[in-house]
Amino acid sequence: MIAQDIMQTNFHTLRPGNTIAEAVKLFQVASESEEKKIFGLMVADEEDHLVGMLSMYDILIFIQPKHTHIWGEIEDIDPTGLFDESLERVKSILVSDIMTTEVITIQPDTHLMVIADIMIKKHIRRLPVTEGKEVVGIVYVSDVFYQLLNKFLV
Amino acid sequence: MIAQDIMQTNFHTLRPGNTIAEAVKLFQVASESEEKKIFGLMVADEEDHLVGMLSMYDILIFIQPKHTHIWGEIEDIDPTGLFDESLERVKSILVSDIMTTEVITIQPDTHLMVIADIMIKKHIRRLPVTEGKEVVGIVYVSDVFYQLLNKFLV
Amino acid sequence: MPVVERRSVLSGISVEEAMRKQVVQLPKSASIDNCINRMIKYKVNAVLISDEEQHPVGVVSKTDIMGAFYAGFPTETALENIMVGPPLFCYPDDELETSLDTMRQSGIHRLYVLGAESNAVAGVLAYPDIVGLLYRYCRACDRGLLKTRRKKDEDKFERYKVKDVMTASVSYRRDNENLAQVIEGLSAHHFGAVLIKNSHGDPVGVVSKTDLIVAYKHGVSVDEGVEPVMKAPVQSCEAEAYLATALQQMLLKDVQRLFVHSSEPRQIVGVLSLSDAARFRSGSCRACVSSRLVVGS
Amino acid sequence: MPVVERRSVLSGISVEEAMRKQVVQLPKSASIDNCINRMIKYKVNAVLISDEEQHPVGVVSKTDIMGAFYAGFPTETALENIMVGPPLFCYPDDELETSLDTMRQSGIHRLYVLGAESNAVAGVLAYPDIVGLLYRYCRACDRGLLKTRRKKDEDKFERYKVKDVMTASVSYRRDNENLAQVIEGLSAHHFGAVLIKNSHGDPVGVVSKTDLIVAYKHGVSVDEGVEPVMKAPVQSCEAEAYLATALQQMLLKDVQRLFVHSSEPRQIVGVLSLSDAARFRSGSCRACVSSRLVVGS
Repeated sequence: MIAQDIMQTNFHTLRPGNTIAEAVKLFQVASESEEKKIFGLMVADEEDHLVGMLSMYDILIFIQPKHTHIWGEIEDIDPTGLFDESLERVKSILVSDIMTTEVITIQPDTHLMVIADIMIKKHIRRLPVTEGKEVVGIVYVSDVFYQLLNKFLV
Repeated sequence: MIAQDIMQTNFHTLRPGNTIAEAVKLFQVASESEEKKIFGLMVADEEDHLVGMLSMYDILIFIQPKHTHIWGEIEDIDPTGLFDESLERVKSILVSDIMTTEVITIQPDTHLMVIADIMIKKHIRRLPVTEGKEVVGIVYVSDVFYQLLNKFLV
Repeated sequence: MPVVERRSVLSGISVEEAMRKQVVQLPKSASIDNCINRMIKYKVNAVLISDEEQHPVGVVSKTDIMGAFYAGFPTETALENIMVGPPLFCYPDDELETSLDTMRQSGIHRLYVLGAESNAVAGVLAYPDIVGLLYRYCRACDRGLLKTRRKKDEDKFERYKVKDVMTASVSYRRDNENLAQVIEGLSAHHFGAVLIKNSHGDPVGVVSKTDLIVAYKHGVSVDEGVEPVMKAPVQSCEAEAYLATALQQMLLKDVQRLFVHSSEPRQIVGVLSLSDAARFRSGSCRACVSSRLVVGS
Repeated sequence: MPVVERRSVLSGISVEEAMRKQVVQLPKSASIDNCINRMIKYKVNAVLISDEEQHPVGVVSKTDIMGAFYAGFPTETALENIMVGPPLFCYPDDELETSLDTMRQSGIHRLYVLGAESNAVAGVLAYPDIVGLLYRYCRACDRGLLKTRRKKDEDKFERYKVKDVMTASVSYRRDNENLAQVIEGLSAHHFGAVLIKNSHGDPVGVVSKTDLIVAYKHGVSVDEGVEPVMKAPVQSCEAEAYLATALQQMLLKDVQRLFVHSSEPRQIVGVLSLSDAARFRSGSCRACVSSRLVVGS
């Protein structure tokens, strides 16, 4: 059992030049099209070479006001509306500005046990599968989980 | 915008006395019934008091053979089949034996910004919502994400 | 969320209570491009730089990056070429006020906090973070702004206004200048942002160091004009506004400074930064100052 | 995955290369119940215990937990009541062989590794982990078992067998005894598991320290019988089997020991643990030993 047996080949990617607003929309499009919640997307350039990853966390870290520790004490303001101004302020920021560039990848022939080991040790939920520099798929922890534990399910 | 506005009230829980095999089955049942991939489940006792959390990672960490760093060098064996024996060996292990007991919880009136702050700082994807000791819901990071960023989606 | 109620002044607070525990670090071999990525994502003004053995050996600030932009360094340049070192440190048990004195005397904007035991970097102390703390103490104070707002008749305390704390000199550049000229202006005045005026002398936007490093990362040249890079409209408040209100505005909108206008909005008379407010070093009303005199003496 | 090819012997390997970087730690105020949870989840035989200032002050092993079970401590008991201290340390740069000597001489099963720089705990060195390393070196060896298996005619090297390395004494208890008696047996012999025989003298199962601490956590009493707790069938191998084959079986099945039988499977003649194999301290074939003599002299 190797990566290419369990990788998803139907995946969406972001471009490094997408704005954060475009990225948020693409998260929604990807979630609807792949019929599951998508927490992280691969970022690939025009030649489909992997250049980074962007997760919901990356966007939340960036969008969240820095001094959030005082928010809990503000009962009289709904901060949700205040995001409008933040969003205006960050419209020049691109996916490449906040994406994670140190990405661990696997090859199509990487063994299932090795994949599980990487996911556990590095606490990663999804691993891009590359052939040379090109992205050919993505392996999700849930697929590894059910693959390894399907004996439990009979 | 507070926890009770975005929490999911349709959730599954494990019992501390469930075996790991039962837990794996419940992950699948929950995923199918809630129509999304479930990575972590709350563990509640007979009185619906929260006593822990169990994630797919917890199960993988436990099931994965300890000396996995040598697996990558074993080309001639398919380790998937070997799980049968592991599973046999661990059948006496219960959810309470490997669940995480230090669980951060929020109240129904916890503010959305505070929730986002906890999720970012602690890198948590789901927060149980408790009223007294009783579990009344769960807030997922994806719901926080879309709630905060819905201005991007119009 | 617990509200801080134990004290109403900063005296006696340790560095540990005020520091930010998240310290953004990069190895000295990392690129400027990568450093800009971290500054934008984590909204920090400086990144701690470490050597091969994970020892902190320097700091790269937005000012340093802006300098590299001006000097024409490619963004692939390693951080060791532009870092300033060594970093200055304090300890978690240090008195906050003593550390603020050190910062003021050394003319630096932040101190890194060494774990008392392990010698690992445990946090960072910077002015804007202290403002958050001040704001919490203000809110918890019996005689603070929000309480008095509710009980108007008890409002006997004179409160500070923006004009009392702001920096009253404002540097500006013209909207027909290029980025190199804007950088020159920013470097000369040690401000985090510069006002942009049009040919009629009206304020039309602001360029911050953050805007400049983003432009640098996006491949913009310093010879290009300021307009595509500047942010408009100008985030501002009135000189007569209460300091606490302005602070709240900055914290909520997540901006590091507000320009200050007179009763005529187009007339900018000063700038109020989070750092100014923190250097001011106490709560935002006389109640806090007087209680501090009692407790501190 | 890279295959280790630089060396074929352990000489010259540092602790850092052999240590496990994941160190399971708990505060001394944590409960025995919580400690058992960590031992089961992370499959470790001991947990490092730290004080309020995060200093490592002791170790709790499965043996200590078993003792608490025997003594009738409630599982809510804090670990500080049963921990053994202080922990013994080595450093990442230490020679692996020197550290193994220390372990042998002190009669301990693990050394914690202090980060050379930060004084924080960077890893742990235990026998079973070294076996994994040995196995890798064996596989990478030119003259190793797997290569010779492929080219049979070149198989000139005599290989070690299980009987050469196993512990030839086996303690057992009867299946009609209770857990307290099993614990007494385990304590007397310093083994990680005890064989259970029926009234005919046939081996019917095994009770390990792990099985006992799980029973303790599940509220079983030491007065209860051994049968519901023991694992059956007995994991075993033949005395004449090659050591490398037995090692592979243990690593793949994730068991810490195999009982060893003669040509008659019901006749248990010894026990082979991962620790035995690691104490043996070289590869599993004469090729490794002879090359080690050359390199090491």
